[in-house]
Amino acid sequence: MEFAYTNWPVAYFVLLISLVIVFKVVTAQRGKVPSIRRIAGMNAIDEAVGRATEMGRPILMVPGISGFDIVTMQALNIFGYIARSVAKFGNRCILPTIDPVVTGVAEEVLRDAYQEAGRPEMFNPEDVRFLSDRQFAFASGVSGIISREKVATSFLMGAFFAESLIIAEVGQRAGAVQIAATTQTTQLPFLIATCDYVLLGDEFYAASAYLSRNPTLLGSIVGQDYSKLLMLLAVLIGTICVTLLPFLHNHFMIHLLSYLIALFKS
Amino acid sequence: MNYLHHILEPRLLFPAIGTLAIFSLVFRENKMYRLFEHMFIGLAAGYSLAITWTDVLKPFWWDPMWVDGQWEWVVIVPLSFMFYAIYTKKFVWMSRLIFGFFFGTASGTVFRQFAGEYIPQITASYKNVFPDLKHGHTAMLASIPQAIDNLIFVAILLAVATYFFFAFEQQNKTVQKVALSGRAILMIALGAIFGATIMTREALLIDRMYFLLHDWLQIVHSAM
Amino acid sequence: MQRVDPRILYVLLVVIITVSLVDKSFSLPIIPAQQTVQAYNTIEAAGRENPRRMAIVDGWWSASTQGENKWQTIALMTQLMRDRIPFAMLSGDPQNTTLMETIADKLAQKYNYKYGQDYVNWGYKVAYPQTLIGMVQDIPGTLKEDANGTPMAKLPVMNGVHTFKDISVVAEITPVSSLDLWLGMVQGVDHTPIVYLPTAVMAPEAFPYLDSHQISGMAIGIKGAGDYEKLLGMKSTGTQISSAMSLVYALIILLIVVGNIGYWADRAVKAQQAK
Amino acid sequence: MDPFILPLAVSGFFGPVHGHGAAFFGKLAVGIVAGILFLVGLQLIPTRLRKPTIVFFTFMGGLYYVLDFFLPVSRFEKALVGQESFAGNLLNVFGAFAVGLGVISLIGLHLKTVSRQREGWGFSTVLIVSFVLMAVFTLLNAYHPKGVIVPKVPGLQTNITTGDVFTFLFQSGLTALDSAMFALIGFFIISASYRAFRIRNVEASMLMASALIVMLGQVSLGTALTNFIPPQTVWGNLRFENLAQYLLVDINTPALRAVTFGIAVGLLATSLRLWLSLERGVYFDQEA
Repeated sequence: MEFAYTNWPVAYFVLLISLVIVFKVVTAQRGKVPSIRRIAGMNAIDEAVGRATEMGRPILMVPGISGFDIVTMQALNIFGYIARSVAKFGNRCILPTIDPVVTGVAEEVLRDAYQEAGRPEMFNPEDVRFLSDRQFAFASGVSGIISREKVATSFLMGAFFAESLIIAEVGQRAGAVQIAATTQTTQLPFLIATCDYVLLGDEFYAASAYLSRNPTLLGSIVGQDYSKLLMLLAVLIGTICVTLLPFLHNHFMIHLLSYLIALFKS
Repeated sequence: MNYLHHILEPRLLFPAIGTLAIFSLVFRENKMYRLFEHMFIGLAAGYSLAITWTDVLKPFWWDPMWVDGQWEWVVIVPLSFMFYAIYTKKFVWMSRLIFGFFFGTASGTVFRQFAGEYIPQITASYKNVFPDLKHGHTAMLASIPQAIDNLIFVAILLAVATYFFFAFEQQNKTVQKVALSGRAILMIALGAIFGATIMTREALLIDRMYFLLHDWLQIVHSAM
Repeated sequence: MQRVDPRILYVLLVVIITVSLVDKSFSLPIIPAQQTVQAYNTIEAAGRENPRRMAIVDGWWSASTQGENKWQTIALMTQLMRDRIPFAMLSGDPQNTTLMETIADKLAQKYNYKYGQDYVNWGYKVAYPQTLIGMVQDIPGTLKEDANGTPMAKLPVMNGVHTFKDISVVAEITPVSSLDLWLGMVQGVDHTPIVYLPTAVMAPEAFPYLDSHQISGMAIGIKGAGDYEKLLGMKSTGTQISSAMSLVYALIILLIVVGNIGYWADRAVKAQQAK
Repeated sequence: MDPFILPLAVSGFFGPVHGHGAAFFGKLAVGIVAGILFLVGLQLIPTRLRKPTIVFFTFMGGLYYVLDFFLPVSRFEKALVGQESFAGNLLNVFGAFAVGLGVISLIGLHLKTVSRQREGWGFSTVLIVSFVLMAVFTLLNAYHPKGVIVPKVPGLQTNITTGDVFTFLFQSGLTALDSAMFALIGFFIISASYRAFRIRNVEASMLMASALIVMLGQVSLGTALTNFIPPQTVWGNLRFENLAQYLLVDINTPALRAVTFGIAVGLLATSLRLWLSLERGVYFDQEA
């Protein structure tokens, strides 16, 4: 039977990984709450938020420039948790966006955060600003905000591209404490060069679990670890097969190994 | 006068001043920068609004409905109210519904992306880590460097991956060591990216300088 | 010392670039990189073997990367025209087709190349992969007409050009990963030599292909353009920009060294005060 | 025919209507009423059932693409794979209707700034004016590129058309500012490397070392430094350009791939949590 995604072993592998994650999430919700290792930079968040309040300056949150997608949603999630403590301190968050829909979601995320912290009056919808859906127009706007609003702390989280260096360097110049996390590995070196703390790779996805400590997210992290383990196993098995193949004479074995190799070849 | 002519030519003068104004940001945020920043954002917003009509709504909504008579498309108009429900108290929950729907679709597409974009990276990592012994002495010698490279490849992949396990206890001394070395190797890789990006970025700057000096001021003359 | 105001660095940068652009006489010694020499020689060889066999210049660049790709294109076309190799331009980007034709037309006057006779613009292809697949079978049949709507049959330069077997070399000038298509469909099938002229950021992906001889040479970014002019024995804007680039690099490297010295000096001083 | 309207499509009622007669406008009215009724229906849902409703619609949103990925083509050809482009268009169009959110947020803010004469209202005026100009002329250019704005007068070679104005706004305005902003990176990369590459610790020094090697591998300076090494021998690998290549290819690829694995899984996990509303994150957890 032919499948929508023609390479069915791949479809099954994706399904397997998904099941592992969901299973871990559910077991965690049932009360088997795991613990995760500390993530450098996460502990600095409260400090950075506090500093901004002492200086009486606002906090900047940029959810990347990839428009409305999963990465941006994760960024907004992290911001949601941070915004709660910002609200407790009674400080402002400025959140520029590059996408109309994200603007809407972000507005509600922040409103909720301030609500929960019991400071709804502190939330000003004007602080969630759609700037432009154009990469560098957005960058110019964010640079303007940083310089004019004298931002004291800025969080750059999500998918950033070339503009990351512009935003981070302007922030650095304005003397802001900067904490960044991006899914774009090619931008990591520039963020490392300009920010005070940088979350590497999928520390970005672990951040919300780390901040919230809630079972679902922690469980998900465990599931993700197992999934990564599965992927690495696949690599190892593949490598062993490819290496052994030249030395085999038994036809059955050759066929078996060639099959294992072909398994993921799409 | 003839000299001033090309300098005052609007199609050169305007972008030239704009470029200088934007560049001035590196010294300090100032009125000129602010002026062109606002102009920039205004132009960008105007453009994107217009092409939302010309590139999306007209060909995919208006024409099918108005020209081809697929009148069902009109349903979207009242439904799109849900986006704007955030501006109301009574209906705000509807915006959550529509945003939820959109994030649902975004999540749905990820499965295919995962299969199409990331699984191939697994298969691309299958490496033969042993020299070729079957095709004689020279072939073996020739294949040794490749085998070593492949071995290093797998080693680096595993070492770096080890650093990114969050839930598994990393009490074991060796595991910790591997994870840390993985992080260090990652730094080398990132440094390399940094170095490799500089040329393209500087080329852009030099190109803008070339525009100012060659096209606008015309104090640089080139073969072309 | 380690707290130099960045603005001073920026001024230095601007001065360096301006000087190296304005002062024609100025240029640093250029030592062509291995892969650039290979690229140059590939074209030379093509010219020697059969000067009348057509070359293809495939461009994917637009104004946004002209800082690198424009000068690569100029250098490459200069070599083609100098060696009297007829060539066709093909574009994977709508802007690119006009940009490349402007360059070709300008150079044509200098080397008295005639459009339609010595070079032709095949234009921008929307369904690029499909077009390429078609071209593998039958080039004129797939393209039908050139960018200006002239039928292929009416273009003398197209005489005897049917498949990629009739193409001597392909030059790929690009800021995006457009190379794979050509490797799979053209180089893999007819072993047509491909020279690759990418922007600097695109280069790393291509090195493996260079080792496996799937591409016969590579001129990377503006340095590639400078190297190329050096090999052509000419000294034009590519050379100037390239040496401007070298100076910028020298500045950065110098700054890194100075920065570190300053940093360690500071620490030494602080250590002293601590005692 | 589109699956979203499929169930009833069988009956001619939902077929396309040609010409702009009463029938057409009648059906448009029907469509609008239907949409409004749907909204009213939603509003009638008791508050405690709103969250489940949101969960349901979120799930439905993802369902199509998930089935499209997992289900066998042979059986569901028409219903799934055949509809990919339609589903894409539908979402694009729907999403396009949200563009107002952006405009309201941006222009609304600046209109307020102008009307209340807040600090910097002059700039806001500029923003609004350039917004209107660009929007108008982009549309004019799409419909009547040849429309005359300024007729030919002595001193002008030709008359100025809407197309000319658009080209000016787009090329000399938008595009020029785009590349100027992009070029800023050329400045910032200098100060960034000056600051970043201090040998504070092992990591920083590694970052710096490999960056330096790659840089030297890219310019004549580096080639010159190691040019004495014959390229064809084993030692040839120590030439800067080859070291750079080694770092960029043999070290970079596996290291970044390992990172990518994590990012890929994180992406999958997050979308699963969103799609199945397992997320106890800030946003979807709110009692609507």
